[in-house]
Amino acid sequence: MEQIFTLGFFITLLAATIRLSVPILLAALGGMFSERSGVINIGLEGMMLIGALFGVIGSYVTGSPWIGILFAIGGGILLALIHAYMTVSLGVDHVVTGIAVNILSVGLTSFIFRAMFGITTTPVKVNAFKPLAIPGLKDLPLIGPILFQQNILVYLAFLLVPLASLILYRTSWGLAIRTVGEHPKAADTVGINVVKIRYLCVLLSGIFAGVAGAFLSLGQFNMFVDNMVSGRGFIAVAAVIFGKWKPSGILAASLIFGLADALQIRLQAVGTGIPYQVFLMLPYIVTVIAMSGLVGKTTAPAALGKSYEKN
Amino acid sequence: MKKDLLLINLVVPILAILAALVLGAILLLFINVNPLEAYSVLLFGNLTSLYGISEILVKAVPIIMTGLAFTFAYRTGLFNIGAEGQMYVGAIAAVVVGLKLGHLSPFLAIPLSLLAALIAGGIWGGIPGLLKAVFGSSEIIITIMLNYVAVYLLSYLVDKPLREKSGFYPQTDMIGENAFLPVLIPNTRLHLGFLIALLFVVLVYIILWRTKLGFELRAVGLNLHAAEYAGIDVRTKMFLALALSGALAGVAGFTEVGGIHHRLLDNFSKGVGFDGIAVALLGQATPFGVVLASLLFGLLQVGANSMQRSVGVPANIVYIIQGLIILFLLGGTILARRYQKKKAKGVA
Amino acid sequence: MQPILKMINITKTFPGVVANRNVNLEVYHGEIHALLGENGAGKSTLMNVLYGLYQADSGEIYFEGKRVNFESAKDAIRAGIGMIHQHFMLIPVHTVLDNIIMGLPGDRGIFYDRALHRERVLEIAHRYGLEIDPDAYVQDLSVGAQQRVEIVKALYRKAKLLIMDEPTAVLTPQEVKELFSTLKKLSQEGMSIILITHKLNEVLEVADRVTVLRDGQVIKTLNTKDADEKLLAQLMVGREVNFVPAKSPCQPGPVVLEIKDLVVKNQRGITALNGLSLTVRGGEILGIAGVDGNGQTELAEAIAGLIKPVAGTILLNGEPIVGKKPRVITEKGLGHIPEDRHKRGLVLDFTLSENIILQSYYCEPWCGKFGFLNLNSIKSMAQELLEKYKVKAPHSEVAARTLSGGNQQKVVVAREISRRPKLLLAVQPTRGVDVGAIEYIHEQIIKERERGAAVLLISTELSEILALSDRIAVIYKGQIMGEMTNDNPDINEIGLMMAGIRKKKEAS
Amino acid sequence: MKRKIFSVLAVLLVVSLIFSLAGCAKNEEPKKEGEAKKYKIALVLPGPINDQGWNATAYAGLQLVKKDLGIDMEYIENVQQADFEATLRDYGEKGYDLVFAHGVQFTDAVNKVAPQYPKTFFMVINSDQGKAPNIGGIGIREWEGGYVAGTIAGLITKTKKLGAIGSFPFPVIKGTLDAFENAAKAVDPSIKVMKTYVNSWEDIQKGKETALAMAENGADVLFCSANQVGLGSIEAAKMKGVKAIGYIAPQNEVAPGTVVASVLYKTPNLFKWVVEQFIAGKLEPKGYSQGWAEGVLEMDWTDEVPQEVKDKVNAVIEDLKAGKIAPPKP
Repeated sequence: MEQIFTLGFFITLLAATIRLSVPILLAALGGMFSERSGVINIGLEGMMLIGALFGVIGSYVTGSPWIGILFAIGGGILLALIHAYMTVSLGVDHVVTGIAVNILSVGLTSFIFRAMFGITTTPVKVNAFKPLAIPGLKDLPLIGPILFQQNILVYLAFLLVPLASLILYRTSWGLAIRTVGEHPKAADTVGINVVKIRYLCVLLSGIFAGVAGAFLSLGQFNMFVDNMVSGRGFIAVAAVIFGKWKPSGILAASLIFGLADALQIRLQAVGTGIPYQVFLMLPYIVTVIAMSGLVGKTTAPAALGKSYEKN
Repeated sequence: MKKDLLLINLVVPILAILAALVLGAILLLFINVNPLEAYSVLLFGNLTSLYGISEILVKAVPIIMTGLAFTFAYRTGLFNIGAEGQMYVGAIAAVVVGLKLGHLSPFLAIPLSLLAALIAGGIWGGIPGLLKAVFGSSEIIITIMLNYVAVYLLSYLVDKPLREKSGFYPQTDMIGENAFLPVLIPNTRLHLGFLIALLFVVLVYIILWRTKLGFELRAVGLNLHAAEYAGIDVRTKMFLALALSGALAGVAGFTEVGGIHHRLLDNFSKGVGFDGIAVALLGQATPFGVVLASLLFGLLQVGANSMQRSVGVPANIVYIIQGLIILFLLGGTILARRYQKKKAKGVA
Repeated sequence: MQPILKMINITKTFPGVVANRNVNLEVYHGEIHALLGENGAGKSTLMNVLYGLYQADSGEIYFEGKRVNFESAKDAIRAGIGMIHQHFMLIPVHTVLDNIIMGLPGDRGIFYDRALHRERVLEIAHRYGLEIDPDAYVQDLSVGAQQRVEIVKALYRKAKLLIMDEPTAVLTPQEVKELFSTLKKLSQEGMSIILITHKLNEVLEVADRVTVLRDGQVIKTLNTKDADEKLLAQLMVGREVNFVPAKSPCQPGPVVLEIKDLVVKNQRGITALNGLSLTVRGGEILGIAGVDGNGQTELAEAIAGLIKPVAGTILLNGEPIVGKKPRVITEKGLGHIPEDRHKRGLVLDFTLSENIILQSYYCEPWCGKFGFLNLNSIKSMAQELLEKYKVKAPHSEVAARTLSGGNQQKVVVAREISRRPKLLLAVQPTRGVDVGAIEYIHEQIIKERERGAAVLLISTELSEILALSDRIAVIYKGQIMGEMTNDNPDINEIGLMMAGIRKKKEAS
Repeated sequence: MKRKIFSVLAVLLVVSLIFSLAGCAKNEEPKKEGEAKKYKIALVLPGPINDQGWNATAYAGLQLVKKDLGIDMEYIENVQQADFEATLRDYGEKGYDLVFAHGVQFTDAVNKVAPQYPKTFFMVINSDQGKAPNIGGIGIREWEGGYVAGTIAGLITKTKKLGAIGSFPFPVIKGTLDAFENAAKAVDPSIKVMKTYVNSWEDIQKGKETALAMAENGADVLFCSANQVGLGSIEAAKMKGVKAIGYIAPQNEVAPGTVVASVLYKTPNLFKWVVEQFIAGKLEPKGYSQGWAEGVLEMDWTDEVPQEVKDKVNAVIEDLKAGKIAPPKP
């Protein structure tokens, strides 16, 4: 056992944690904006999936992963528009809409992929993001390999945390978003356009989720396979709640979920007595516990899940 | 007024289904498939043989149960998104009973495993119910989270403690034959579970509309304040609603292992829990509506397989159509209501 | 002098209700203008029209001499109008500063310069003597402090006209005093203020002019120096009593309801009933008159067991019922026509049958053994009741939602009366109901009295109180101001008591 | 309410009827001229045909049969466990001549269905059991593939540590990984093999992370038997600069320089072989098993592998062909 827990083990564990937490973090940051404005977004999973596919398509068509990202964003926006129209404009239940978005996305991605690329025994490969070592920093002992030899989307994801914080807490937009999510009527009385803010936030969640999906298909790989998101969108929803709807909290939650996953893989590789399913369950159980008492409903935006209709 | 109800209850669902099919047809044209041909198989292909029809019914059985589960909670104003997980724990309990007591008389083995599934599903639904009643936690999030916990619990059980004796596959041994649900029509798979599901349809209808408890649950769902005024203990009722809802979903697990798989497998009958939400909404959250909508979903899913076999259409098109039906139905209902309101205002 | 605001011939209707009819209002620079009227007189609607939250059906608005047409609050704010709603539009989890600057554009692009805002906010607060802490969270503030935040919020948006909707409703006397001195200071600085209120003393204390609204129409605009409480009460309440149903002389029986020193706090934790005491005997109707928001809701809910009193006793037929569950109290003989039939009284999507058994669904014969409902007997009983109480409905199995307000209320009345209660608690029994139904419901209430039930009638409609009651008590700030028999009573005296002024008179 | 929903269904049925009529009308084009007996053959797949692994190779088999034998095979993909029986029965009902069930997980269902449809021959891929009169099994001795991969890995490893990833601990997959280990140890007993199951066929990120963990633990040659998950492990190998051995599909091109050789499954040949046997009336209700000897397994080398290694591996393959090497113990 002692040979497992070497310094090297911890370093590589940490690196894996970071990689595994990035898609969760990206999607969860998007989900945070949506929920902060009062719209529950369970459709993150579907938006990630379509982002993963569109990213590959974009890179395939143009040869540039950056344009792939733009495609992924477009795909995320597409589904987000559906979600926003249903929830904000029509006032349909947010959760049910999100589920429908997910179902739709599973079918649509698989359908489009096959219609475009046919059936192959080897993957359709596209240009993807290369790891970008940051000169100087990458050679730092210990943390160099963990933190500074990732691909650009990883840096981007972590940069988005303070940026999201900045937007949420330091700007007029952020204050408007928080106001709309807490008390849409009050927002209305100070002249904030509730519908517009909610639309923008849901679209933002689509953009973030799309990038999260593209991170999987273009950042981690250079291909799309059916269902490649594998439930990470739902974990992201959990991360939003567990992170108490705050960027820093979401960062912590994503890292915890990423760590649980990374640890699970490694413990299985070296063999421990604990069934690996226990580790897989962990993020969800943690969320349930957090939801009952630890994270009271008081920390949730007060108007979360409630449609707002002007008289 | 009658005409207005007609619009929402009849015209909107039909238009929603048609619109979804039309959009699906456009996609089919993209891959050079004749949509008329594909849809004729999808919708009609399995209605020509007894076996085809029986398969539709077989498919519908668990969806009816998860649909009932969603309906039951929905009528109390709660969203149970956890039918999938509740189905899995129900199946686990049913299989454990089937393994241990499958040698008993069917008259004992079957009711006992049904009971076990009810209890297990009830507990799995009761947890979010309890958290809702005590802490006011969102039952939506908790039920979703518990879905995953159930999936991994199942995976662990078939991987380790309940793994078959030969140890080959991550699955349990077959349950005792006396715990199998008898087949109703020879040479089909239509099993007793269908009748059991119909029984629960009637039971849910009776509970909701013919008993004191149902009266209370619906009152809580429709108007919390009035329910309080009428002396109903709102929190207890919320807990009860989710626990009973979970029990119903647990029965879906029972019918699937007792009637189809006869053992526990990883990830069996995936997605049935979510289908339940769709059929409940499509069936206007009435037990009989759930049956009809489940039959429609059964038809679509069995038809999707036929469509794939004979026309070569990828089965995933059905996911698209299902997703679109839900969206169009919900959106359409609200648009229709708005239209009515506008009209009413114009008249007044 | 040009008025800062001119509203001409404003009419605003809601489905079935005319909230404002040809209303004219002028407000001058630097004046405090009171908008006086009872609940439902149309004050808030008029102000929501001005503030851009509602659109008027017809009429014109001129602000600072220019014709304006505000499509949203944003337009009104931009023009220089601030509104402080009765329910504060503050976000509890935001800081005071965030609450003040929310909705404002950023300073450098989208970024706020919080330090600058903080400084300016403090400056304004200081200038008007409004003590606030910009870094405190609103949820930690007292109601008075929250109101100061609301005022600063409006001032910070350079409001030239400030609308205050019932600003004193939730304040302590000290806070009211502070508020008034602030308002005076503001008006001296040139601010125009519209004060929505139904409290006569406040009008006289702080306003320069007053416009009285009744039933959506302007009754009169006058200078407060030409007015006194008597006049205002008359204008506000009106004199006409619609009709007096025939009733036999009162023969009071034994005491059915006895309330002693009842103290109740409302959801916000504010004392709503403050040592209230009253008794009602069998065979008599005690009418509680008073302006809305003086504890009526809490009184009714406390009797029905829906809120738990902090102190005091309630005896129903001599049995204490404080702390008992609603069902227990109902079973002890309470019939309750609740204030808001849509919130408490009916499940709108239930059928009429189901609504009719709402209080008794679990009892024989509606519910048999094993908890099964006896649908046939319920249906026939419901049908019978609908006919008996002249509810206009196609049959008993339609949803309550499909009925008119009057018929909905008749269903509630029928249900509560048919249970032959010992105490009938009728709260606003005819609110939002057409004339025919009013008459009918009044008759039913009198029948109950004649049957020997004790009736506690709580209404903000003085005419209703006068028409039905044997005795009248006036509630003000959670206390009974005075009581009198309904024997050619002095309406002005009632009006004064409703405004919180006790007539100097030897204790009765 | 009931009536209303009923009418929804009624209308649906009418609509579908119209569709079906229209569809029929369209269908009446002249059938292709086929003078020989038209065989009705179907392929039942447990997963999607674009899984770049197990199901994709079967689909390639279908295409090969069409190309070489001119027979149109039908297929159905993504069949869920709950539908195994129904799907097989459906083909039996429609009088199919030969039905391939692509995976040993179909065994229960085939055993149940086959007796009712004596005219249909059911062929279970990877099953080693036949059952008279109409159930056959045919399998690739996958362990032979694993053994060769293990030999290569054992010969090229420098760290003496190898990584092997499987999807689920199913017997076939487990046997493959065990054979991989046996082979490596046969090269050098000091070699250590890390084996992990990822519980998925499609979660490529999990595959990648698992492979990374192995590489970080010192493994310098990786091997994976889990469909798309394998692509993840190759990606990881590329990142870590270690080697990978392609499996089933020709994966040398997936990551040139990283994938040094692929053990190819000529599964398509297997389908072709069965169909040929069937047409010739020679197909027996027994368990067939094929491997290097029958030409179902094949090597795809790259220049990364030195000739001496290739020679040694080829010798091992000859031993396997000759049956000199024992399969791993279950």
